[in-house]
Amino acid sequence: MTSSQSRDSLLRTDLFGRTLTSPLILASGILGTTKSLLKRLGEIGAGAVTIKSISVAPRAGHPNPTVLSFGPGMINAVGYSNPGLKKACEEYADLSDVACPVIGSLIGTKAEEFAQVAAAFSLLDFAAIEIPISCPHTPGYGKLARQDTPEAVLEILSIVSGETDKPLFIKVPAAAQNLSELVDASDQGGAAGITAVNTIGPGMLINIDARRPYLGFGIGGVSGPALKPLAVSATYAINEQAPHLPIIGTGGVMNGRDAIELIMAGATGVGMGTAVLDRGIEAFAVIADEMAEWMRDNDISNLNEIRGAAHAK
Amino acid sequence: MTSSQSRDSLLRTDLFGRTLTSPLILASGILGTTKSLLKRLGEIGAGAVTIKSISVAPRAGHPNPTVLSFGPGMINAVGYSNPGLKKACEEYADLSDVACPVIGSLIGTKAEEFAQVAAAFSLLDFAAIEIPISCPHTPGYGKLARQDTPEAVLEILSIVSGETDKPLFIKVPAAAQNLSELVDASDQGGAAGITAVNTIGPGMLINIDARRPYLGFGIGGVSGPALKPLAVSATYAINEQAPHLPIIGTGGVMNGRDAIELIMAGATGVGMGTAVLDRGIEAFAVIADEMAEWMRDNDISNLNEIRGAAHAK
Amino acid sequence: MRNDLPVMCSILKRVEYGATAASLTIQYPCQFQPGQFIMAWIPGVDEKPFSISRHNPTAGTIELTVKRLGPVSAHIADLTVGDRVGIRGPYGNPFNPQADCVIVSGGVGLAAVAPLMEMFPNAPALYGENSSTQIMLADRFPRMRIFTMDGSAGEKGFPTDPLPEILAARKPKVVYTCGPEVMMAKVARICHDAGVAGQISLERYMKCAVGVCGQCCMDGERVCVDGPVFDSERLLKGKDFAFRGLDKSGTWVYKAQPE
Amino acid sequence: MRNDLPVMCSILKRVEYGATAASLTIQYPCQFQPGQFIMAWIPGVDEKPFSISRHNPTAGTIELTVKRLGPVSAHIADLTVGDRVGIRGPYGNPFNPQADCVIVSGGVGLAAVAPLMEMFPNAPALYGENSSTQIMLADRFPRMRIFTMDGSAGEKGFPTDPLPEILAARKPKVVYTCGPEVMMAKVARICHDAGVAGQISLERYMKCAVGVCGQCCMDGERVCVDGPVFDSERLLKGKDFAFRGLDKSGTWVYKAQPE
Ligand SMILES: Cc1cc2nc3c(=O)[nH]c(=O)nc-3n(C[C@H](O)[C@H](O)[C@H](O)COP(=O)(O)OP(=O)(O)OC[C@H]3O[C@@H](n4cnc5c(N)ncnc54)[C@H](O)[C@@H]3O)c2cc1C
Ligand SMILES: Cc1cc2nc3c(=O)[nH]c(=O)nc-3n(C[C@H](O)[C@H](O)[C@H](O)COP(=O)(O)OP(=O)(O)OC[C@H]3O[C@@H](n4cnc5c(N)ncnc54)[C@H](O)[C@@H]3O)c2cc1C
Ligand SMILES: Cc1cc2nc3c(=O)[nH]c(=O)nc-3n(C[C@H](O)[C@H](O)[C@H](O)COP(=O)(O)O)c2cc1C
Ligand SMILES: Cc1cc2nc3c(=O)[nH]c(=O)nc-3n(C[C@H](O)[C@H](O)[C@H](O)COP(=O)(O)O)c2cc1C
Ligand code: FES
Ligand code: FES
Repeated sequence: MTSSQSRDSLLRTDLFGRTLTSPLILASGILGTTKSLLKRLGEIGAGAVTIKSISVAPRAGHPNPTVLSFGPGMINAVGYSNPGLKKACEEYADLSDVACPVIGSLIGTKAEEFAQVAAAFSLLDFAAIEIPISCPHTPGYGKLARQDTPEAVLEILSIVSGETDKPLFIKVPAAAQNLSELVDASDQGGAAGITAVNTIGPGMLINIDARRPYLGFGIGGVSGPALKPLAVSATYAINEQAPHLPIIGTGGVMNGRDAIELIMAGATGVGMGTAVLDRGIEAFAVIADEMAEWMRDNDISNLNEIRGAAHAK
Repeated sequence: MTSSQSRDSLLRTDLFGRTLTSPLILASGILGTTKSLLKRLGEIGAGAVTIKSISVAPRAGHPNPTVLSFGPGMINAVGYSNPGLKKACEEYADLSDVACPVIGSLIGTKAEEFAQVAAAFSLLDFAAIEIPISCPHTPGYGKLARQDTPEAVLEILSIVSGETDKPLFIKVPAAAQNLSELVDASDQGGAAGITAVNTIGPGMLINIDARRPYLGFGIGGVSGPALKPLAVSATYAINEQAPHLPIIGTGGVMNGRDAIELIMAGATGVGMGTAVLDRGIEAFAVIADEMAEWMRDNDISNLNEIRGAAHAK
Repeated sequence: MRNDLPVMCSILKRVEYGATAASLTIQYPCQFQPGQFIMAWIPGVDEKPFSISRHNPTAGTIELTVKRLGPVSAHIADLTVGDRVGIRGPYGNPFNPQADCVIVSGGVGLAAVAPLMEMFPNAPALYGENSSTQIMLADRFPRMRIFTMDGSAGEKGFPTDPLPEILAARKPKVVYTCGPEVMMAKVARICHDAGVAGQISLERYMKCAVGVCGQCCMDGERVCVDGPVFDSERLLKGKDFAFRGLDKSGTWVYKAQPE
Repeated sequence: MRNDLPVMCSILKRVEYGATAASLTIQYPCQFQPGQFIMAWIPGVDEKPFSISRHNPTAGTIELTVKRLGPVSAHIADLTVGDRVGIRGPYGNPFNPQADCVIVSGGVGLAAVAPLMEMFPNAPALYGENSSTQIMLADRFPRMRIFTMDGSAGEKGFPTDPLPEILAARKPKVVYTCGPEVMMAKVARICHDAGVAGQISLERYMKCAVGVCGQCCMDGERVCVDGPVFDSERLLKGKDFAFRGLDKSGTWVYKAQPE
């Protein structure tokens, strides 16, 4: 019977109080610059989409090159370019024609900024808000501003939840030495879930003929296949520690097997970014098909049957 | 004139008071299990070789699979298998027939162990001693025992330098949030240099058909091309912070250009492990040839001319 | 995944066009189809997209034709023989080349259609600049019709002026165009009215050039991989063409409206 | 770098040999040369090297022949049709196959030379076990000469007993051997005395199987990639053959000396 089940019924996923048609979620910073792109991704079949992170003031970001593919993955230092809160609120004022839930991504350098973005986002039709505390290459934010401590997470969560009732996801760094403390802080601070992981960094690649780092900013974060083991490991550890917290496992998912791998590690949603480079924008449909095919071949009728399956019993 | 310079004269490198015929150094844990292998690597042309890390008591290590190649790199959780200090001292009692300097790698779980290994190593013909505080997958050691803090580094250095006058290298983790503190502590503690970096982790890969992590230990560390950006970035940052400390840049070097890249980031020596998989054990000769060729093509007659060349002026 | 890092390439030749522009021949063996572009990197400065204006597969060279508009383009246009520039690519969805065509370009848009003009030397080629000092590639394409707004060279007026007439007379299969978006909008409407297909090469601010960053978005398409060449009918149906594009920060910048 | 992760493969067939051993036919399409081995993984338990005792490229199958010696081999020998086992490989430097040969095996060493025995059915094949209950692959190789120490099957004695005589009579180009190291040391010396080349397949404790971990070292060579097949003359010149090998921790374990 299972073998004829439709893709949607196989992949249906409950997350932040919504039912997604697929666990595959566009990760923040990839394509999420305009509503028209979100709309296209929704039509292709993304389970949900995350917008590119928004700060109060507009940011031009780092000079180019900002995104490069180097073989084992991509390295990027976009530097949180974004049009600022005001323009973002105009862009995302009406999300009714985006076919899937939209996640707002919120960044700030200090308390007032977090509060301001959270308050404005609260009025938009975002299904959830994601807070990256983990960017390895933007001064003032994430790791470079030591937002990746349990104290900072508690503070940010308390500010943000003072402004909005939307479900909050903390986006944690890869290979974090203090991951369990960050998860505890997220949990205590009332986060609805965890996104694991951001790019790993700081990373640098040098063009030896130019005698210069390739990236305009010098350092950046690594995504894609190189990152997958760190995403799987973080997802596994978080799920082991806090099984009640849904996880958007993110990092290096390039095909259906990778997505199932993160779900077996304990993820509920599966974030994808770099896959768009290798598999095209249709990745959200193609990889969903691959997942469904594996599930049919293995007589799985629902992702809940295999979620966390890799955990030692 | 430079264009006919011999490989040895191009690549000659001063490190820990010795002159190496090449900056290419066998990284710890790869092949360094027996004197016969060190001897072979010396004959092939390694600039120096590092033994597999040694603890006081023998360790069987983690169950297999312990080392797997997954595309963007290797993932390993060997678990510091080693014959223990007594057998190691027998194996390395006479290093006179190893053609290049040998670096002893020393691990411990507590003060007495560090002291004991250091005292015994002090009597052997090691050119330097490397202390990894950064393994991401062996309980009791490195990151899992929080040896990657400035306090721990200072303590370990003070114990070890109480037992030996040999030059000490602290081997730091990849993508360490506290890298600059670790470098300060190494410097204050009297380290002769830094090895940057160890594998990045914890990482995990799951076989979805088996519904189990591939590695016997579940989690491991990632080496090879996936790691290179983190090695380059760490080397660059350490060189920027403490230009007087020689660095053995290690991570993802697979060809001559990669080795030059680490030198331009500021490395003096270049560690190699995973390259042995892709380029064979002859990698230490082949990659040295590639370096020399690039140097001749670019009219470089000595590595000092390009060391740190990528740093913004 | 592919390794797609910029490679430092030598400038082999340099031709100047007055004070405004230059063509650079660069050693960079690659596969190329007309309409594609590369990313050119000046280490420590910036990296921007430029069309390949000529491809010599035998010599392993490409040519860029660069107009000085700001610091990056000026830096590139100033490169001299022996200098090196970082190149990655080619990228983008090319023109679909058909011999029975008309080619219309304005300003440095000429660079993008030059390989088509070489491929189809008998097709009518219309090219416009503000004035005679800006004219490029005239030696290479002696038969192209040059238009200047001030009449200082060629015919006075816009390259779009004779287009309706040419379409009516020749009924070509397709019109290729690259240039200022107001001009291309005009071409699109003329094609629409004449019932001729148009292929339009767009410019947007680009960062990744590989379809990942979302910077070059228009109407939910990515100019870098879904374009830069689009069907004119498709563009007329959308709302961003000749209307707006994202700047570096991702803010919409509204274009001068076509009159 | 290659992706070389173990793939879960189904057991298609199982043949038992008394209580001690079994042959398993496994779905695993691959390239193979006689003498190579794979790593077999029981998830959650361990992973160990096993020779490919038969290769069917058309069916996309390999066969392992496994003797129950400890927990891992027992687990694998107990797998039944429909079970899955993780496989990566094949690995290692194969035999150099020459028809004019003699093949000598002892115990489960038979697995490593079985593909050669299939390739050269007319070559003398000598195979030894302690007793009749341990005999494997007898149906597949009805012409092989079986030796048992207790004389319970075949000829009483060691498979090396008739070797000097056979070499003297046939003057073959090469002797292939796999089995207990004391036996192979005997073969090496007999070959040396007869002036015949020997190719010896060694076993050492392996972890990575790809030449990286240094676990399988002998005389500065890695049994997994430089071997497992070595020239007998090279082994006689070294000092570790039939003398010592590293255990799991990297400690030398000294072997029973050849008498
Ligand atoms: C696919 C593609 C192909 C391209 N091919 C070429 C090419 O072959 N040759 C070439 O010279 N350029 C080409 N460009 C444009 C090029 O990438 C740069 O945008 C341009 O050179 C300006 O960059 P800059 O950094 O020097 O100037 P900026 O600092 O970006 O701009 C300087 C000033 O010029 C104005 N300006 C920038 N671009 C334009 C424009 N297109 N029209 C009018 N005013 C403008 C700006 O508003 C600003 O006032 C192409 C762009 C794309 C997307
Ligand atoms: C290249 C290579 C090819 C191999 N091919 C095969 C094969 O085709 N079939 C096969 O069954 N095995 C083969 N082996 C051996 C196999 O990998 C295991 O070592 C063996 O099955 C024992 O593993 P275990 O974990 O079950 O027992 P362990 O727990 O390792 O050992 C159990 C007991 O058996 C003893 N023991 C282990 N190995 C041997 C031995 N070789 N001779 C005598 N006593 C031993 C141990 O000392 C111990 O007392 C091969 C090994 C190598 C390196
Ligand atoms: C070009 C690029 C830009 C990114 N920008 C952001 C961002 O603005 N905010 C954020 O939280 N994460 C950002 N990330 C991280 C991704 O959301 C994601 O966590 C990471 O890329 C790992 O997933 P992947 O391997 O599927 O790409 C960015 C990643 C890339 C490659
Ligand atoms: C199989 C394996 C075993 C390792 N064992 C050790 C070890 O015992 N001690 C240590 O300091 N580092 C160990 N490392 C880390 C390496 O020394 C090196 O830092 C890392 O592999 C990055 O270099 P590479 O990319 O060239 O392999 C090991 C790495 C691998 C792949
Ligand atoms: S420039 Fe990044 S998507 Fe087009
Ligand atoms: S098993 Fe690792 S080197 Fe042979």
